[in-house]
Amino acid sequence: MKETLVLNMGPQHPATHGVLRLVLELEGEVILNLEPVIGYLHTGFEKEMETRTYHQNIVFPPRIEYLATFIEEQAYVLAVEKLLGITAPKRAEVIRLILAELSRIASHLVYLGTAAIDLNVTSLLMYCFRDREEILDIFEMVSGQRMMHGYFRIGGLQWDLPQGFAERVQRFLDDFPRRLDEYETLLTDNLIWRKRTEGVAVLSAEDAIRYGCTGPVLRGSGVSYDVRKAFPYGGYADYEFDVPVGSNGDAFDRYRVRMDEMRQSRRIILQALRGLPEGPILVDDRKVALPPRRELVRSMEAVIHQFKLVSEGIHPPAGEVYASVESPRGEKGYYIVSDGSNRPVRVRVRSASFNNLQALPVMLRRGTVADVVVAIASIDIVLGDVDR
Amino acid sequence: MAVTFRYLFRPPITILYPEAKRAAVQPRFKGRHWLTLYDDGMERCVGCELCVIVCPSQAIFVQAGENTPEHQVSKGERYAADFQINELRCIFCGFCEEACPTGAIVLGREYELASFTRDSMIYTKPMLTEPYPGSSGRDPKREV
Amino acid sequence: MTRPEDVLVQRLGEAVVEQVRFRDDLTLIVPREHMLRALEIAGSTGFRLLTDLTAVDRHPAQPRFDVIYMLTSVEQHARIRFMVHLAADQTMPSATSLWPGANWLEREVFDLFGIRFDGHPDLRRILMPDDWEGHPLRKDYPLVEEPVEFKGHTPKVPSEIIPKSKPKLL
Amino acid sequence: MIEVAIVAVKSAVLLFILLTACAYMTLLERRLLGKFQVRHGPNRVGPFGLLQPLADGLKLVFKESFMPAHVDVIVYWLAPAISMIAALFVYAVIPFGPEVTLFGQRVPLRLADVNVGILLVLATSSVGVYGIILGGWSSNNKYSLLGSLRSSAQLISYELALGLAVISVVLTAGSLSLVRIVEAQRHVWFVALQPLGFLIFLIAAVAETNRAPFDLPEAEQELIAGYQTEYGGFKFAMFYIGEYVAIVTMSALATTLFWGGWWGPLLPGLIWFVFKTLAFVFFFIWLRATLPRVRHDQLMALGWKFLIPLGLLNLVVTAVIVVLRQS
Repeated sequence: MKETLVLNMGPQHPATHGVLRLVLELEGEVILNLEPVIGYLHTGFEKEMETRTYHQNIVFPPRIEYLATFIEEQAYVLAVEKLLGITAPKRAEVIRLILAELSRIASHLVYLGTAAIDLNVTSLLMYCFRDREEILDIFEMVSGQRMMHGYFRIGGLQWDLPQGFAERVQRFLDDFPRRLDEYETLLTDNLIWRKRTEGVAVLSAEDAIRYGCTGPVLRGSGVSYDVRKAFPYGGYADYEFDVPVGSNGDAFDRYRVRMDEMRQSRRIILQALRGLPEGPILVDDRKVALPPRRELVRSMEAVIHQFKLVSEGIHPPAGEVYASVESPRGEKGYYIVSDGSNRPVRVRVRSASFNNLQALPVMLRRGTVADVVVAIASIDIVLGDVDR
Repeated sequence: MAVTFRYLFRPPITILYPEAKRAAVQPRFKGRHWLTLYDDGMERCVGCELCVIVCPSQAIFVQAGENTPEHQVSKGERYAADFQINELRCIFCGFCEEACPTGAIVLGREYELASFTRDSMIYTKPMLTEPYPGSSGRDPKREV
Repeated sequence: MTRPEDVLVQRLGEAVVEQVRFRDDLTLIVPREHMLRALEIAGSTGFRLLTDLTAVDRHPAQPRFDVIYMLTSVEQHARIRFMVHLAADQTMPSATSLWPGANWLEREVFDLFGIRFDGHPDLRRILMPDDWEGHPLRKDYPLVEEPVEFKGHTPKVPSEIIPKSKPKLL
Repeated sequence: MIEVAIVAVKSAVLLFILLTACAYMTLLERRLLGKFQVRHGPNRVGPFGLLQPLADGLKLVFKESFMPAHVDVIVYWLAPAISMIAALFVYAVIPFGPEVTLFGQRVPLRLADVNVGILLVLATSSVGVYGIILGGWSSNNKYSLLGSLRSSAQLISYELALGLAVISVVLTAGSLSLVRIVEAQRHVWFVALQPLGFLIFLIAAVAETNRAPFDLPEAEQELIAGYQTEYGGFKFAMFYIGEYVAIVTMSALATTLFWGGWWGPLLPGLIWFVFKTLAFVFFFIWLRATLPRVRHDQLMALGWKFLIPLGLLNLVVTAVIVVLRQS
């Protein structure tokens, strides 16, 4: 009989990207069995969202998944709008799209930095965070907060864009490809990086679908499924972009897919900036959106609407909807059940990380301890998203 | 390797906090709360409790009091006799600012809100009210 | 052009008790005993991706639970939702034989709603600690709240500050 | 009598310099890494953070000396000591410069000129690895054990390649004494004669010192500092000194064997030696800031399938050339 070593990796471990615990059964350094244990960050967001109004719940999505904040808000807001049967004005939609794509870049940069530091490329983390900081500065400029924005509203946005927004984004995007190339020189052209990621954590397309994987994990395996293309939402149908797809389904392919996605995001933002329409940023429906502030001093009616909307909240019709967006980690969906009251009966957060993480044991069949780190980084989990 | 070598000669991007602060926070920054005044020194808050209701983390407490001709505090019938914000509960979402019909509560620019006791983080009305009109950085003559 | 949903509905035939269409989302209500078969048919019709598996507690209405399966066709870009009405004492057949990815999803539903899945290989709690009592997402599971600290006042607990309005039925 | 005194004084001075240098290397490394990563690095304690090593050292010495349960007490204590002593011991034979005259006494800038100096260096640096292995084993921690296992595997793979590269130099110089080797480089540095040997030596040296990208025994992201996991306070400091002194050693060796030791125009020999050594230390840090870590099976493959055959080839070619030139 062979003796095996059972190793508990985490929940406090530098490379598990949060409080993830892995129970590894090892023979030497080769993994025989692996079981992820989750739930250390379970905060009961779904339950809490049942106790608050639709408007108040806007604050939860970016806290569930704290790397791609605007995409989260977008997902929730779109779900509620679908429930109400309204769409945001065109300008609001485009602004949301720009911010969502910036979020995607910001999130992928965190992936890149952490994936690199998991393989001890310490410098890249700082470079990535430097770029991410610039995006967060733009976010702060727009919403007043760097991460937990609370900027999207049901039916539109809180404010219009500030002065100088387009120039600032443009400046960032102008410089961005050069930096990406620099990072690619550090990693893609690096023999050790390729050796560490190519053929590691392989997931076949069939397995990826059977485990419900989405996002770069699924696309890295060669399945071209992107919610932005498959079920266009929020105006994505109007823009030209490609969906990068890998072929081997290994960690390197996922890395490639994300790198290319950042370039595609840039392409989308540039198109959107050019075609940014003028117009209102909030629907003109007093049952859904607050009246403009300048009306509050002049019109008694506006004040009454304000009081009514704030103190009672929005009353969507009874029914249930599912709306999803393409988050940097995969399909992020909100399934909202309404009974016609001002609070949802049930908010289900379909998180991509949860499903993707489930495929980890498959990826690491007969892998080594050193591969675990690569695999986790390549799934790019956010534990807040997994445990909710 | 050349890439990292190039970086060796670039100036650092981090700042030496706390000696050097961030150049300026954005005008929209959501920081600590202020209760603003009109330029004649009257309080804007009329004690309507909309901020209490909208706050997702229930960090605000308001107790309304009736204005009397001898004791006129705000420009409405009522005023906030007590107004407290538990800054530890606050998530700085800015919903209160948006809900306030008179534009009384605003989120300021200060972000250094650390303290040693929980008690000192419950801001009371004297701490929240602007010392003089406009000291929070908002124009006291603005409409809402 | 026939849409994949329609093809599926046709193939399912009698198994579908009711079709609900709300805001372009198609929900097929299927009795509990036909569910596994229906999922299998859906899988072979092209709905290969089990996007989500979750439940809703309708307490105090009867039957109490809805179990929801959301399927996506990756190639044909179509979605379908299955719903099973389930009484509090009933169990569901496990879908893990069709999708290994259903494993955790079913564990989560078990953990948060207490719905048991027959034939699940490893039905344990997943998000809550192993020795937790009760199932948090059930409507009769009390929300434990504390009023926020203020000086000299004790306000209402958070969930009571905005009163829940009466449900309006369409 | 006076010779003994001189050696004693030299030892003390050297020890002091080494420990200080090692402490300041941590600062240098952190500052440089900071520079590489476009940030500041430690700058709070003293001007430019110059007192930081002192603060760190004091902290480590005065820290509570804890011991986890179930450790093998004697080995647990012994391991860091072995690691540190072995690392320091190498300096007995490294020549820093030519002879200088101090107070009317001719003082060679070395502790001893052993005629098999290079063997001593290789032998003691291998002993240092025992510290790591024993430390990992005695800690009674799975991560530590994995770390020390990796370390032993690494040692076997790279000691050989290192040895082969060094032997080529020895053949070229015709002596095992480090002083003679340096003297043989008066006109041509061996890096010009032995470029392949130098490359092998460099890679093997990085692996030997467990530095990035071959820092598998520590591998923070995988093994949570590996063999050091259960160490703290002064015992940890000993490991640390061992590691950093080893880096200086390898840099000094590279200088001695390939880059002409103290030879250099204009400046005194000692300064050239220090300068060259520092250049290598800088190289080590630069590597750390840039390269990803290799996996242990890839590391072994590199060692066995690539470096050792190349080293053998290099050795054979060198031997043939040396014989041809003599005849």
